[in-house]
Amino acid sequence: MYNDKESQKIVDIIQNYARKHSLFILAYGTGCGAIEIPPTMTSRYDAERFGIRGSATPRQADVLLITGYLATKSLKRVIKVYEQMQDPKYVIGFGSCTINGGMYWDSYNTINVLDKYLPVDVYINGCMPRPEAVIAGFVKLQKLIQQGKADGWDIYKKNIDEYKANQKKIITNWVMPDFNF
Amino acid sequence: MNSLVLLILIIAGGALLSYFGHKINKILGNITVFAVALIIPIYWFTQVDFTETVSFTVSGFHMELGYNMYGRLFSMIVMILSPLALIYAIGYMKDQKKLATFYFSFLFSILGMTGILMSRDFVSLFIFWEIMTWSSYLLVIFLGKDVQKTGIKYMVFSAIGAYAMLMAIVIIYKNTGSMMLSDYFGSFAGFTLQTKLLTGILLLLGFAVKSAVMPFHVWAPGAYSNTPMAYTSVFSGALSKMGIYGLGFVVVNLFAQANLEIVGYVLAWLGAITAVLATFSAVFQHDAKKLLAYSSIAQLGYIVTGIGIGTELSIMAGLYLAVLHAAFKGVLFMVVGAVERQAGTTDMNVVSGLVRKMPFTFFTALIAIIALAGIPPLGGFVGKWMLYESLINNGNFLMVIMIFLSSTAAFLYCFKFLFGLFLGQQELEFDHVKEASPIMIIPMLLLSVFLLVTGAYPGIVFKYIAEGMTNLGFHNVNWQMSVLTNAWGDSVNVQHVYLSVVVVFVAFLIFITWRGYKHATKISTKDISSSGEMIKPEDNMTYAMDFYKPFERVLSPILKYKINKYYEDFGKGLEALFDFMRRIYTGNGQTYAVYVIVFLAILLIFSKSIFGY
Amino acid sequence: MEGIGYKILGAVLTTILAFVVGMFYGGFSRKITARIQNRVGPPVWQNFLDVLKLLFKKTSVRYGFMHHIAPLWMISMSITTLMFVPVLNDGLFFTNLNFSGDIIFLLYIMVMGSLGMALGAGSTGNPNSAIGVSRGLTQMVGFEIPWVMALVALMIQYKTTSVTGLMEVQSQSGTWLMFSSPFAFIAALLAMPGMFRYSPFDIVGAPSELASGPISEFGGKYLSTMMTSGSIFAFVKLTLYVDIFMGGASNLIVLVLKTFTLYMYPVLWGTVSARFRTEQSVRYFWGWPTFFGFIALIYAAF
Amino acid sequence: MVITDPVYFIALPLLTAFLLPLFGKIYKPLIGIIPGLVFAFLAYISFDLYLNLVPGKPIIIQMAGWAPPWGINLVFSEFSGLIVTLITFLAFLVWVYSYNFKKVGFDNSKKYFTLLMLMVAGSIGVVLTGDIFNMFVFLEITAISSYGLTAFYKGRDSAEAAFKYLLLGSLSSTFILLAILLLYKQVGTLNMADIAVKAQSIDPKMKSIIAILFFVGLGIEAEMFPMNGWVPDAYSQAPGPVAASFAGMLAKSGIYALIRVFYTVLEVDGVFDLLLIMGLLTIIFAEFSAMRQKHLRRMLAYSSIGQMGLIMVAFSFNTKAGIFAGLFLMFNHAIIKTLLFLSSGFLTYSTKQKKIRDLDGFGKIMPFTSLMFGLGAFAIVGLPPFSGFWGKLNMLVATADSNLYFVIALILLVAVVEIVYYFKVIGRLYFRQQHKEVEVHNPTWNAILAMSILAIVIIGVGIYPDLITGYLTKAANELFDKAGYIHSVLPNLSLN
Repeated sequence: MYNDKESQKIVDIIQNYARKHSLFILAYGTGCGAIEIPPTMTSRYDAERFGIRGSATPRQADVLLITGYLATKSLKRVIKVYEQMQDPKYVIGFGSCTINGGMYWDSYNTINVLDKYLPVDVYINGCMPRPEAVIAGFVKLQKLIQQGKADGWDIYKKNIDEYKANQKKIITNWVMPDFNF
Repeated sequence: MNSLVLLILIIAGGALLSYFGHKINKILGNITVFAVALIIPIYWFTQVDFTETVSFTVSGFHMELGYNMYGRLFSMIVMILSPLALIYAIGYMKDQKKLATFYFSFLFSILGMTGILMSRDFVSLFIFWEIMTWSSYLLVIFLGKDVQKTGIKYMVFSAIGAYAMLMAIVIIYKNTGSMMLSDYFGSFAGFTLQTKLLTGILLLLGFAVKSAVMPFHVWAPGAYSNTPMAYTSVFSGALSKMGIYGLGFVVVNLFAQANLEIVGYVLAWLGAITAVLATFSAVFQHDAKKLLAYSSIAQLGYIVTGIGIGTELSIMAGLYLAVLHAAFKGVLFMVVGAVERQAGTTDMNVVSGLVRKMPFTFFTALIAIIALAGIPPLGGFVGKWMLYESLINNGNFLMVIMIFLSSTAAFLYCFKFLFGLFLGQQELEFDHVKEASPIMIIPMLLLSVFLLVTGAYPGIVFKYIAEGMTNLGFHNVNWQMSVLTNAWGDSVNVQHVYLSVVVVFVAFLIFITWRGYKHATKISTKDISSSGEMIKPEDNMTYAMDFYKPFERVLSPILKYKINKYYEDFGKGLEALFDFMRRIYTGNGQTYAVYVIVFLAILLIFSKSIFGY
Repeated sequence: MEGIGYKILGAVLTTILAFVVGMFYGGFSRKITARIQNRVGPPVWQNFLDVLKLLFKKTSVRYGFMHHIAPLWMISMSITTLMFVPVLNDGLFFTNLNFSGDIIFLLYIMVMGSLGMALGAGSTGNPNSAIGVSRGLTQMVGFEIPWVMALVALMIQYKTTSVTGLMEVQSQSGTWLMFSSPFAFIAALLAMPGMFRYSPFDIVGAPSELASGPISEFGGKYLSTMMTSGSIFAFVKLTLYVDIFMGGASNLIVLVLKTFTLYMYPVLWGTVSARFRTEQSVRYFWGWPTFFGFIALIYAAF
Repeated sequence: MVITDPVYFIALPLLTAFLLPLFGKIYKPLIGIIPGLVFAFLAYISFDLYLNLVPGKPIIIQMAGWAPPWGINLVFSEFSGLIVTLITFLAFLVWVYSYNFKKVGFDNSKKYFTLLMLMVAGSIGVVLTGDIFNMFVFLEITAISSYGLTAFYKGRDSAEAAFKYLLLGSLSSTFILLAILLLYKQVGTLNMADIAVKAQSIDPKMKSIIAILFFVGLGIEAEMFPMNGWVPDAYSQAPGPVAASFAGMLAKSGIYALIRVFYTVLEVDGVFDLLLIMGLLTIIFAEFSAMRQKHLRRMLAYSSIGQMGLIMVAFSFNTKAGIFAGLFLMFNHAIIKTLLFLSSGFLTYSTKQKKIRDLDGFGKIMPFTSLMFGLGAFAIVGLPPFSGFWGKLNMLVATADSNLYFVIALILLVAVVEIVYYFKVIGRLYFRQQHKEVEVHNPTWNAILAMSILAIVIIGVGIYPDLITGYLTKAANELFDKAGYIHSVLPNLSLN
């Protein structure tokens, strides 16, 4: 029964349903977008009704929320946090800065395209995106999970050499622990 | 030849052989010690006849040696723990010097303890008591740390205790004309109240000092932590039980039968207070040795409470705890010794993360700590349960609360001990640490196995306790192999507990996680969620300093008062007094001549009141 | 042989019941908190989803054997504790393996699970975990005192040390102990929030300071096992309170009603209060709760 | 051996003492050898005599053929014989020890052995004599030779110590002489037994004055508080073996004289109460002062005073058990203190006044000497299985017999103090790192021999005290039996 394709499908459906409705987010809040997280979570917009809930440490989290621009210095931290998260894990790029650098597009110390360094599943546009937009982004992510398309973690694993090369290009003093899972 | 005399001769001969063996050659000495460590228990368990007695008269005092069942119970502690500690010592003391002295004193203290437990008269009791005291003193100052302070403190308190006992002994001799313990017990009821209290309390004082009851405990932390750990396991495990042994028969055979239970009650209260205060002190120690030393005091407090209450269940609890305490404190001091030897320090602020390096040591420590904390399903719980139930049955509700406070606070230091030494960050400076040698591990493992077994079958200990308690006047003690029952008929079947814990645990272990364990990667403790902070291998991330600061803040009103300080002030005052008295010897010849003349004059003036004319 | 079969079946059923009820209580508490904060809140079965999701997560790192077995330790201790608490007054399935549910024994075995978690947390080496554990143990010293005082008062008053004995006392007299021994009940009730670790006593987890404290390095299956264990344990504690003070329950519906009522008390208190510091928490427990404990003891003794 | 005459005990050493310089003229090493032979001979005959003593029949020698009460007589009884045996034994050991004790200024052994011989002769004389004036004479001989021995090193400190001793010693002689004069005036005889018989007739007022004079005079010799100011200086300034013989012989003869006078010669009410009080004061002041000493030898000296106080207390009970305990304590004190002083002689060899602080780590560089010192310390504080324990136990039992519980408590409290200062030294010897380079003077073979013998005695008696308790009991009986003494000295006297 275990190797049966049909039953595997059922397990997948259950799996994806559970994953979809229980998203523990870890907000990487260095950018200005972090200010939009509290209203999203609290009474006005109440993201918890979708099963979205903050988590304190990367080990417990499902979603890494990059809220805004990433300086080259903080990229290193983000990568470490991402790698500490357990599979499956998703990344949401938050705001224009993560898409193309936004207003910092020509800054010497920020990265422009987050997707080169981490596999982003969902981008939320705006500068800054309002909570409605954020929730829309989450719902989009839930849809992707339901369809089994939110497989950034798998892509990252498969293309690890490419990602690492990109990361090392930016981070000159590379003292990271080895990628261990 | 009489087997008891032969036992004493074997131990004394073993001491001398080890001494000379180590004087000649280290290897020869170690072989001798190992052989002695095997021969003594084997001889004791197979050859010693417990019904035999031997008596002789020395200097006009009739002396008699012979076991009773109560002494045999304590002898078992000595005879099991001490050889294991001796074997452990072979590994532990490998790099030390003066081994000849060490093993000589070690075996002589075993001799002292063995002798105490087979003495049937006060003179031999006192002789062996003193032998035990001075041999342990030599070991307390063996490492040369804090010789003046710790060593003298230990010796002074021991001497006060021993001399209190001696005073009691001579007063007893005066009143009964015999040095036999049985004569004293027999004629106790006929004494005046004053003599009863005087002799009994002086004897209690002597025993209480060794069992570190509250106002007399100040020697213990230093002495326990300064002694080489191989001996401390005996020191705390077996030697302190000699005090308990004495307290047992004094409280039960004398005071309880003379309708003076109040003395036992006061003693029980002292034990409870000791337990609480010592636990609070243990929580704030950062040296693992000191922590264990205070913990020993606290544990002895429970035992004293159990003995002091004096009901069947409570005495059983006290004696059971005494046996268990010997086992788990034996293991724990050995563990600390292993850590000290392998890692070089036992300061919990410094050392950490040894679980990855010393898994066996950690395992034994874990077992011992669970037993110490009294958490089911291990044997420690049985003793705790009996103690609580006996206190509750007696209606000593405040004492229950005290004991409970103490044993809840004990979780704090239990965790700190495990966390400080073994868990936590693995730092680079302890990368070189290796597991201790098998000769140190095996004694620890053996004692741990004992602790595991008593969790399900405490009856193997109860059997001997019940036999021992016949000498305290409790015949037909009610015990079962694994069912505990209190005076109200409520019972716990520890075997069921054990089984259900094991079954559930193993079920989950096998069916859920063993695949996960294999698939998971073991990672370094530097790879923790640190809010993105990059931790380099050489960064020290150990969190141990002021581990229980909030608790310290809670207790700050109490912690101000340190009994040690009062003693030290008293000692300083005495020294000042001595200095003042010394000045009477001015060193001036004329003054001395004046003294003589003045003395003569005084005598002449007061001759009428002195001589009558 | 038949008896043992029934017992094992009963044990499994009880465990499932405890899990389900505990999980739903967790969901209700989240929902209620949300409603109080004028939110919609998650569905009441949200906790099941969380546990399920965590179970499906990969768990690819461990810090050592201790870290690995800590969740197992916790859950096996929770289940063992459950085995020794009488769930219903009588009946075939839900009396469990208890030999009478000795109170001292329960007090001690309830600690064992926390010890497992503490060891696992310690072995991860995360300083936050260690701080959390040290806070948790300190707080335990606080709330155990009034709680034990209340229990000792009952034990001395009714001359029994078993939970079933106390339940019998209640069924015979017809009054619950919370009415016949009010001071003990007050002391126990005041000590109760410490056990459930809702605000203001949530100093162990303290997400914003300690990054969820002891469990900060546990993810995936580990965390799911811990959550399961936590919900079973919550049920155990509630049942114990109901058994001792509220006369137990003769059927499951009554049991659920009573436990839920009791459970609302720490939850509701938690929604409206801010977090204590550790020493404040201990001082609180050693204040009024202990005072009532004393009164209970005196009331029981005389 | 045919010689059974106790007169040799006095005559032989006296003679040798004066002939010693002549022997030196003949052949130098004879100075060292002759005293040894003499001491060995004395020890031998004392053992021989003592072991063959018939109970109740002391050997009584009448000097120059005059029968007592007119002539001078020597009494070798169970009591005096025991002390004499002890003294000769110790004297022999001291000789063995000091045979080639090469400390600076010690090679001039002519004076040393002469004075030592004189001191031994005097001490024995004090113990043996049955004549009170003769006792005074011997006390003087002892005292004068001791002054010389104290000042042996010729330094400023030694001279000062000797002078203090001389000052108090002359006071002592004055008082004793005065007492004897008054006594003679009252009873017209100097024989102790005779005085004892006639003492009832003395005017009580006069009797108490005589008793006081004796008490003070002999108290100085017996190191009683507050008249023991000379002791610490003398013990610490004299050479090691001399200090040992002070403790072993001089103090013993002093206490012997004291108890002989008050037990046998003069029966005065209240003197034993006074002795008890003064003994307790002696213990307390001495032990407390010892606690604060920085010099090893001074510490030992104070400890010695304390032991003497203990002996006084034991004798003050005026019971047989008390006398027995006192004798046991005397025996212990003689043996153990001798061992301590002998071993401290080597511990403090290189400097004149070795501080205790400087002894750190000596256990390693001087193992044998330290071991002996440690053994002595263990024994003197009364730890089993050494001989000191049995003395203390018997002492306490005797105290309890006299219902003096507070005295027990006091003695034991002081014993705690004693333990503290002795164990401080042991701790330093063995368990401290050496912090100062010192010249090591390991003991010579003869010193090792002397100390080993003492150690064996200590351990032997400690393990099996019945080796000596029989003799002590007999001696106690003899001292307690006043009438028996009188009867054996004056067989023709009819007591009414």
